[in-house]
Parts: sequence; C-alpha cells; structure tokens
Amino acid sequence: MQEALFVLLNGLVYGLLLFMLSSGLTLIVGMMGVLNFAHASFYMLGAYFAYTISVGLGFWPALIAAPLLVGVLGVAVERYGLRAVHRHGKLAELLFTVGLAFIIGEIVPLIWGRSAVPYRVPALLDFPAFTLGGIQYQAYRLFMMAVSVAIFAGLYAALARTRLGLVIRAALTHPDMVAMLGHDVPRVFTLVFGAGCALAGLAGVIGGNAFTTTPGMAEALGAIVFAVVIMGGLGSIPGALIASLAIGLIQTVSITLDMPLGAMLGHIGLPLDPHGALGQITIAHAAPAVPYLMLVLVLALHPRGLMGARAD
Amino acid sequence: MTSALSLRGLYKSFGPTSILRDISLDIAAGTRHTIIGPNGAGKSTLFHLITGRLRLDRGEVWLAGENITGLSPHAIFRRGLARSFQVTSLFPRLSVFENLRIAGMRNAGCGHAFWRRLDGFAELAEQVEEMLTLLELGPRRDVAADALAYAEQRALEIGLALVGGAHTILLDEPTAGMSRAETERTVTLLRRLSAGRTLVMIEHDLSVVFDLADTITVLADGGVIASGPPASVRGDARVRAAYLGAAAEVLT
Amino acid sequence: MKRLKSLALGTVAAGALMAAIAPARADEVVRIAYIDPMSGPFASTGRLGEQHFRFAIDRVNASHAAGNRTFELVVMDNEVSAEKSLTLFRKAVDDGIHYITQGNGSSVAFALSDATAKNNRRDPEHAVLYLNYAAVDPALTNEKCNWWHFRFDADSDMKMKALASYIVASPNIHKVYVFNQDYSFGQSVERAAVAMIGNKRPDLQIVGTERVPLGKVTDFTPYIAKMRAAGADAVVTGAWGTDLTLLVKAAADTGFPATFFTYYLGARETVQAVGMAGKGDAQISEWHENVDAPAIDRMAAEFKAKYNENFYYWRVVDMIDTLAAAMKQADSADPLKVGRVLSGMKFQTPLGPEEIRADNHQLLQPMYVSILAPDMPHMFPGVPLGFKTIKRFDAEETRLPTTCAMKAPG
Amino acid sequence: MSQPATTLAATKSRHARQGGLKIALVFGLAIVVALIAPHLFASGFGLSLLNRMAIAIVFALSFNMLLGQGGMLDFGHAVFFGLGGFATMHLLKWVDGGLPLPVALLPLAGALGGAFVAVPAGWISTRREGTAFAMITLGIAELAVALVVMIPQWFGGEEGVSGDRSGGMPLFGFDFGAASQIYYVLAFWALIAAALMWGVTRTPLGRLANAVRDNPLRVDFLGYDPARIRFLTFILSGFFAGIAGGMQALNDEILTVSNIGSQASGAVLLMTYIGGVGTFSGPIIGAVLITLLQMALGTLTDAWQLYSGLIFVAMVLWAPGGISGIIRSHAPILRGGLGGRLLAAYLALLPAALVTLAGIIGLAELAYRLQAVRGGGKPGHLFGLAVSPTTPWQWLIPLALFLFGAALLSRLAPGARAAWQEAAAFAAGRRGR
Repeated sequence: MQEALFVLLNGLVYGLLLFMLSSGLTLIVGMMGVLNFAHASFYMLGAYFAYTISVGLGFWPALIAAPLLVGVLGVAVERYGLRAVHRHGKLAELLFTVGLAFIIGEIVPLIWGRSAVPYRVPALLDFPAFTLGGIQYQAYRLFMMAVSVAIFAGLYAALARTRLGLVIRAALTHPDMVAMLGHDVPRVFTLVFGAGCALAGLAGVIGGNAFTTTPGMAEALGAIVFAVVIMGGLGSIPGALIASLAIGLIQTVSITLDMPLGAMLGHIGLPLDPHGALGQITIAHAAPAVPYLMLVLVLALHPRGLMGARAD
Repeated sequence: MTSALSLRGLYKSFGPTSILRDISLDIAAGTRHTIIGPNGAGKSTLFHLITGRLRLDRGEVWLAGENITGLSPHAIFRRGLARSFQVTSLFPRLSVFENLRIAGMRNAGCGHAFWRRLDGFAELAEQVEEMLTLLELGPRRDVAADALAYAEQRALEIGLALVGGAHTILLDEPTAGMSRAETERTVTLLRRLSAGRTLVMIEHDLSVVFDLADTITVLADGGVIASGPPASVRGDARVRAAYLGAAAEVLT
Repeated sequence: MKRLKSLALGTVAAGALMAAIAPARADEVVRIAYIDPMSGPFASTGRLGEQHFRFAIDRVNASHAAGNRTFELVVMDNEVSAEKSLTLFRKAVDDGIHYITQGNGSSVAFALSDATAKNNRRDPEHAVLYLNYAAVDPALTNEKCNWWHFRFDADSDMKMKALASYIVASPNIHKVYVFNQDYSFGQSVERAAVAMIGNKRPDLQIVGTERVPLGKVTDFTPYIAKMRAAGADAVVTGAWGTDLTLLVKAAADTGFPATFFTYYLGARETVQAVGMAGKGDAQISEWHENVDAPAIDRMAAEFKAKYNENFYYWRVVDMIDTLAAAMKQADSADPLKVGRVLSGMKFQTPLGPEEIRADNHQLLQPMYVSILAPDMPHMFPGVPLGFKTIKRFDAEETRLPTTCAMKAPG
Repeated sequence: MSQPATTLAATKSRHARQGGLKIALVFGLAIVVALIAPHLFASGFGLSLLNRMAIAIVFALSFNMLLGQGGMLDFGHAVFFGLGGFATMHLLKWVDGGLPLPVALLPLAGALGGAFVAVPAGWISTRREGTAFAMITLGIAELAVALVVMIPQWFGGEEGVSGDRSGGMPLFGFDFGAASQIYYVLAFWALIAAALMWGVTRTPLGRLANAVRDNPLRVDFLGYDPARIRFLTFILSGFFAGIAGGMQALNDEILTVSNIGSQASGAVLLMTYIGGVGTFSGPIIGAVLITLLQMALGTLTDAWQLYSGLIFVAMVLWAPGGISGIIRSHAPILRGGLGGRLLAAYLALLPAALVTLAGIIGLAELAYRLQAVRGGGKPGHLFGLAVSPTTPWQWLIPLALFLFGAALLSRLAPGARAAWQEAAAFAAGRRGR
C-alpha cells in the first residue's frame, strides 16, 4: 500500500515537472503552430540565468528575474527571428527553432563552461519534509509541485477569464477571424511566445537545481516535452496536464514492473518467445520508451491528441 | 430508368444547428440540373454530403443505381462522379498542364504506378491538351497554377472536374467572379462538354441557370422548396416569396 | 621555438599544415592522432584528455625519453561519432600518422580497432598502432581483440574483480543492487558484477539489476525507491557523467543509506552535487590524488599550475612514457617494431611494477578501491571530502583469463 | 482554339526529345565526374570524403522524396537508413561466412531492409499529414532507437555490428577491400539510385506525390486516396534510404546505434534544406557541401559547430529555398543578360557583408579562445593578429565591426533586394512574351 502511494507520488512529481516544461510549449504550438524545438533550450537558459543570479542575490530573486529575462529573450527571438521566417512557412519556422536550439547549445558552454555548474536548492527548502516507507521527501519537491499546480491554475484562469485569454483561445481555432476582428495578431503572437519562453525559464529555475544544470540538459528533455504537447493536443493546457501526468505515472509505474515482456504477453495470450531477444526485455527496462509508444498510439488513433484544439 | 444521382432523405446538422432537412432529389441521367437558393441555404453542404467530404446524419445517396452513402471521396470519384469547388482548389506549384493531367490520371489507368513514365500515357496527354485548348489555357500551359489570373484559375478549376471523363459532374458556382464575357464562354464550354453526361451545378447567376438548366431545384432554409423544369420553378409562388424577391424581374 | 609556436596553434592541428611547418631536424617527429570529442556534449571530457596528453608529451620531449624522437599531438574532433572517427582515421593514415589514441565511447573504440586491423592488413605500409586510454569494454581485449590495439586502462571486468573482492570481503554488505546505463559497457559491468559478487558468500546476494538508457532519465527517485524496496545496502554502478550525478543525488535527497561502489565517482561535478552525503561512497581507479606516490603528486601539482584543472589521467602519462620507452628500445618509430616491444613489456612505475600482457595487449596495473572521506590531504573544492584508499591490488592481482586469439603480424 | 493539333503534338514531342537529351547529358556528365573525381582526390581521406558524399547524396535524395516531392517532414528518416544498413551488415557477415554473393550487390539488401521497416512505420504515420505526421515520425524514431539499444543480440548495442567487405566473392578480380575499389561500388549505386529517384518523379506516383504535397484534399476528389499515395511514397523513400544505409555499411564496415539516431536524421534534414527542397538537384548540392563543411571546417576552427548553426539559421532566414533556390531565382536573370546590373548591386553589399562577417568571426573566435585560454591553451592568431581574449579592448574591435557592418547591411539590403526583384521581373517579362 505504502509502496503504491510512493509510486503514485513519484509519478505525480515527475508528471508535474513535465507539465511545467510543456505548458509554455503547448501555448506556443497551439497558438502559433510553431513547433518550437528551442523550447528546452529556454529551459536550460532559465537554469543558467538562475544560477548566475543566485550566486549574487540568492534563489528567490532568481525565481522572479530569470524567467523574466528568458521571456524578454523569447520576445526578441519572435520579433526579430520567427516573424521574419513566418512568411516562408511552417517548415522554415520549425527549422529556425532547430538552428536556434543548436546555437544556444553552443553558446551556453562558452559562457558557463562545459561541465555542470553548482546551482543549489535554497537552504530554506533543503530539508526532508516527510518520510514515507523509509524514503525521505525533500521539501523542495513539494515546492516544485506547488509551483507547477500554480502555473496550471494561473494559465487556466488567465485563458478562461481575461480578454487576452479570450483572444488567444479564439486564435487557436479561428486565427483568420481574430485578425479580421481587428486584433493585432502579430503582437499577441509575440506576447504568447515570450510568455511561453518565460514559463520554460521558470521550469529551468526550478528544475535546474533539483536535478543538474549542464549544457546537456536541454537535449535530454527535448523529445519528451514534445511527446507531452502532442499527446495532450496542441494548444490545450488541460490536455498537457493530463498527458504529463499520464506519462509521469505510467513511466514511474512501469519502472517497478520487472516482468519480462515475453511472460507478460504470454499472460494475455500473445505468443512471444520468452527466451528470444524481445521476450527478455522487462517492462521496467522499456520504461523510458513508453512515452513515445504512447505518443505514436495516441496520434495514430486520435490525430488531434487527447484534447487538441488544432488538427494540423 | 435509373437516375444519375438520387438523394433520399438527407439530414445534416452541425452541433445544434440543422443545415439540411429531408432532402430528396432525383436527377435524370444526361440532364443539366441547377441548384439555386439564397446564401446559407446549404447548397455547398449538400455537395459536400454527396461527394463524401462530410458525413450524413441520415439518408442515402445513390449514384447510377449504386448506394454510395458513406464512401470516401476518392471511392465516389471512381464510381464516376467528379466535382469542382466554390473556393478554387488547385495544385498551386504545378503547371496548368500538370494540374489537368493529375485530374485525368485515375481514369486514364495510371494507378499508383512508379515504374511507368507518366509521359508514356499518350492518350491522357492528348486529352489534357485538348482540354487546355477548350479552356483557352493553351498559352498558359507551363505556368504554375498560383501564377494564373483569377478567371484563369476558375477555368482550370472547372477543367479539373471535366477532364477525367466522369459521367456525373458537380460544379460549385463555376462562374463566380467571372466577367460577362468569361461567363458566356464558360456556358458554351459547359454546354459542349456536358453532352452525354449529367451536370449538377450550384449557380447564382440566374441568366446562366435559365440558359443551361434542364431542371432546377430551389433550396431555402435547409429544405427543397421547389424542383422541376425552369418554367414550373419560375411560376412557383413559394420560390418567388422565399427566394427570388429582388431578382423576380429576371424571371418574368 | 618555431615548433612550439606551431603547437600553440593547438586545436587547429591540420596534419598537413603541421607537416609543412615541421622543420627538417635530426629529431624524428612522431605524430600521435588524438581522436576524441572536442565539441558537442562530451567536449569537456575530450578537452581534459587533450590537456593530459599535451602534458605527458611535453614531459617526454623535455626528457628525451624516446631517444632522438619527439612526440607531437594532432587533435581530431570526432564528436563521439564512430562514423566521423573512421573518416578521421583515414585522414590520419593519409597524413602518414602511425599512432592513434582514443578513449571516449566503446562504439568509437570498436570502430577504430576494427578499422586499424583492416587497414594494417590491407595496407601494411601505412600500419597504425591504436593506443586506447579509456575505452574499457572487455570485448576489446577478448573476443574482439586485435594485435594492433593496446589498452592502458583496466577493462571493466578487471575493475569489477577488484571491487568484487573488496565487497565479498566486507562482512557488513549483504544485499547488492547492480545499476547501469544500457549500452555495451553497462551491460558488461552488470554481467561481471553478477558473476563475481553473486553466490560468493552465503549471506551476500544480488537483490536486483537495472539498466537505464544513457542520458534519458531525469528523475532517478523511482529507481532509488526500487533499490530501497529490495533492501539493498550496496549499489554497484558503472554509470558516469550526468546519470551518475543524478543517481547519487537522488539517493542523497531521499536519504538512501546504501554505499555506492562506482567506476567514475571522481568527477568534480558529481561529488559537488552529492555533497557530504557522498561520504563513504567508493570508486575503483588506477590512481587517485591521495595515493602515496610523491612522483605523481609532483606531476599533479605541475599539471594544476599549468592548466588550472585537477590531474586526473595518470594513465595517459603512463601510456606516453611507456610508448617512449618502447620506441627507445626498438630504436624505431615503426609501429610494427614498437608494437613487438610493447607486447609483453614489463616496467616500473611510481605505483609499482606493470606489464602489458602479450596474449591480449591489456596493461596490468595496480588498482585502488577508495572511499570519499573527510580530512584528506587532497579534497574536492567546496566539499571537504577526498578519496582514501581502503584496498590496493597489485597489477598481477587484476589478471583475468582472456579469450583473445590474436595473431602477431608477419 | 486556333492551333492545329498536329503542330501542337509536334512541338510537344520536340520538347520531350530536347528534355530527354538534356537529361542524358546531365547523367553522362555525372558519370564522367564520378569517374574523374577519385583521380583528383586520390588520397585516402579524399576518397573517404567522396564515399561519404555518395552516401549522403542518396540519403538526402531519399529524404527529399518525402519532404520536397511529397510534403512529408520525416524526423526519423535515419531509421530506414540505419536499419537498411544493419540488414546489409548481417548479410555481409553471411557473405564472409561463405554465402556466394558479390559484395557489390549488398546495398540492395539495405534497400529491402529499409522498405521493410518503412511499411509498418508508414502504415501508422502516413494516415496523417503535416505536423501530426512529423510528430509521429519523431515518436517512431525515438521508439526505434530505444528498441535497437534494447536488443544487442541483433544490433550489437553500442559496439554495433561489423563485417569485412573484402571477405566475399571477388567480382572481376576486385575484392573491394581498398578504398578506391569501394568508391566505384558506391559511385555506381549513387548514380543508379539517383537516376531511379529522378525517374520516380516522372511517374504517375511521383506526380501524385506532388499533388498530395500541394493539395491533398483535392487529390481525394480526383479518385486517389492521399494516404495511400503518402504510404507508397514513404515505402519508396525507405527503400532508397536503405540503399544509402547499405552503402554506409559497405564503406564503414561497422554500423552502430548512432546511425539510426536523431543526429543522423537531423543531418539529412540539414543537408536537404541547405541544398534546397524545391529542386531535384538541391539535396545533391546540400549533401556535397555539408559533407565537405563537416570535415573541413572542423579542422580549421573550434567554433565550427557554432558557425554551422549560424549558417543554417541565416539560410532559413534569408534563403529558404536553399542554395538551389538561390540559383534558380538568378538563372533567368543571368540568361536574360541582366547579370551585370545585378552584380553591381550585389558588389555594393560585399564590403558591408565582409565587415559583418569579420565581426562575427572575431567575436566567436575570441569567445572560443577565451575558453581555450582558461583551460590552459594558447590563444593563437586570427587574421594574422595575435589574439588575447582576456584583454577587453580586443572584444571591442569585432563588436564594432559587427555592429557597423550589420547597420550598413540593413541599410543597403533593401536596395539590392529591389534590384533583384526588378531584374527578375524584367527577365520574367521577357520570357513571358
């Protein structure tokens, strides 16, 4: 029982972290149709900015300032880069972000070095909050969960209640209509892109010290963030939350399953040689591949993702 | 004798909004039939339902004695029904010639072959050249479709529906946006090419309607309010009331 | 001095350029192509290696240890790609280079070993000797061995043999969990651990094995929970880099008390991430800063003064010194002749006697099991812990049977 | 309606004959180049570069069959390349073991392997188009890599699968061990594959793929199932990617997981895009150029990865048609004899562009050498000047150059653009008449 609770809790933490990372991207993809491959790079920048700021001023100012800086950078990228590429079509936009990710990935080690920087969890939150089944739970993890939930609530409310939110939601489904109604769509795009990047930056501030801040951190997370956004459905914040939690939970649960595939498929009547190459793989072993399997299945069955507003 | 196209009790709604209700219609083979009606009457939706673009809520569509309800657009095309679109829908980066050739490939027996030269289908090329001449697009043969003038694009749009040799052709506002002269040329063209085929058109230009149509159906508010030869439709009081109003003088 | 200047161009290192600049002197210049990552995610490792090679080569050149020959390093950036390494290998051969060295990535090592063997068979005039300083897949000196490949790092089985004999002799360790990255190296560590630790003592058992894909896992907490549930009191892992850092950090964060027995704990960023919670965790290595060897201490100090980095690869110095000695003995820079000397060569080092096995060209060197302990002479910056030897193994003790069936050329 | 049909047919067949002659000429030229090239680059490195180009050309062309011809962005194209390679490699091992097959034929096994894998992958992915398609391929690619790593019994794990190409049946006395011999095998396959892929663009399926790229909805109403067309194109593309993979297997004699990974998929996208997706020749140009760049730039400067990133972004921003796009947009102008006028406008840009470039290079080099100096290296020289990245004023020079050059460029660029547009319009007008 306790073990099940623990697995659940871990899945929740991981899922919420994924959500934090992907909430910004789902906004950008949903609204602008831009598959921003540089999103994880903005996450990395958030962590590095936070590290530099926290060295001088401490963690809490960094929590505010770093995402803002990343947001400003995002605005600049949209205004002077993406907007120029926009007329060349979607592929060009996507490739622009690929190139951007590449360049950020080269510049970051130039500034901060090629190995990890010692970006630490603030002392205020650096203690075990409670112990479950002999495993300590750091207070910082609870803080991460709280921030993630707050992001969800804030985004959801902002999209549902504010005028800008209304315009954004309308633009998701009827972009031409919104333009015709006289809204400055490019400006909304810029804002959304900046906000999305700031969210990625915030995730970096919070994830960078919980895990590690290295030049490789963007690459490690890039693909899975896409899996979340696509699976959740482009542009859907609740969809991203559900997909994040689903991936978090399923992956965490599958880590605990040591049954070989051969044996498992045997149970449900599928013949797979339990001693063959495939049959010997355990589910735990295959866990990291699970999100992609889910992605392919969801998309093959339901092209808009779980709760997508856009079909393209 | 079986009808070329027979609609039996079609219903369609989008969410709570009912678009079409109980549409039944028989169109005799080899005739030219025109569907008219005010904007929002559901004319284009009806075409989408017939050609498989949208799914029916209820009812059946029969093409030359075969039930084609629920088939995909390409399956319906293969049974001899081609269509054009109200909003021009071409292959913008391909030349006029290639546009027309693609439209003719299915019926020329090209299949999905990737081992035969497309140029080797000489009969298809001839057919396309002929169509080019008929559409008066000959000089524009090698120009990309998106570089054409609007009227030329409209002509090509019609050409795509006509070139394949389908026995039933649905044209959605073929003369929309054309000048008087262009419209007249198009009518001549349609008259010529519809010989021996069934032609169903949505048309706003009433002079075209009465010039070409053997039979007319009037749609209003999602229902058929009148159907028959021009003379009877012209005289129908409900048509006058519901639709014609301002245009009544054309009828008289 | 002119030559030094050309060296200073450093990483530019276009072989052809070098050859053009190299002045005609009595000294024979022996170029060594260093094929490792200089850009991309693994560049830090490659750069660190490069500094050690420059350091070792400068020493040899200054002391004329290779007789009237001087060494010159030609740096080639392979981005840890086997494909790119093979092209660079061709380039090295073209440029008349007869010695290559590489260490990062088993896949690259296998590709280079394979390419060396084929090249030397097809084109003996341009024969190449491959000096492996860090790729530790046992297969390289067993079923996939080749006469032209010499390894100066203990393979993962040899390291495991040392670790295992320590674990088996520790009465407080009862339940061992084996955790690795899922690629050939991790798989071989796992195989060796299971074979060498399981069933060696009635109250000692392997309670679980796990492999995770390289660099794909962000949160290791669920894995720690699994180890905890299995009741592990020791974790044996060949993981390295960020994966290892995240693993031990997750253990520290969750208060998991088991001892980690590692191959690569010595990285500064890993120790810094774990902090004091890393106390007592162990690593196996051929040297560490607190080994009592004044000669190497002096080198380490010199290295630190020169590059402002911690001395790490003692074995690079060992390898270059040995190569120089072999050349002097063979009185030739011909790779075949030098290889014949190296094969079976026995020599003294500040750490004790060493031997290059004639049957598979694996260097036998002393090994140290050490733990992170406070109050050591050398400690990590920011973390008052340093490595302390808890068990030393003589070179001979690390010898393992080999399946290598290589044939000497000619 | 005035032109008599007979004249029309005559013009057409003349067109066709001229076209055929031109194609024969192009391929003849390609064969000549392929035969001469190894004598110009006779070194092992040169040959190995040529071999890589041959492989990259086939791979990029197969990729463009999807992207350029069919409008499908495949993020996991290396899956077919790599698995085709593995198929070849396993067969090569059997050949080593005595299977009587000439080694030169083995890329065909790669082709079958690539197509075989493309069937299930395409079955899932090609039912969707656009972004959804691209995302499914991303998922499939990640899955494929995970699977390959998980099954070392088949794919050899990290160490990969290796074989010996000289162990098979000799063909005309060649055993293909030497790089010069394998070059001819690879060149042969590259020419065959390129010719076949070019041929495919001239078939009904090739034209339908264009149609689906431009307007899938309309294709559906012309009697073809767009998903079916995408599916068949996808399999064909997998087939040719597999040939490239097989060529790779023969060239490297070893194949590892990295050959199917995202880096390999990214590289082919880069090549194809930089070369230009709009033309058949674009991917070829891209493959040759990027292969050269990867190998040459890396030996010149540490900053080469940054430079390639910058070049890539600059291309996306200012030349989305790739190199072949630039050529194509200037060809009519040159043919129209307007090159001189345009050249003047471009030359006016040149100093500003050079100044900007010098600024960028200066900044990048200083940054990388600062890192080198921190690591104990030597800063070296740049443009013949001693570099000292720790001195602040040395940063000001390239910064000033960059800012000045960029400002100048943004002033002058509209003029050059206008000149180009004018010339293009003029040339088009001439041709139109």
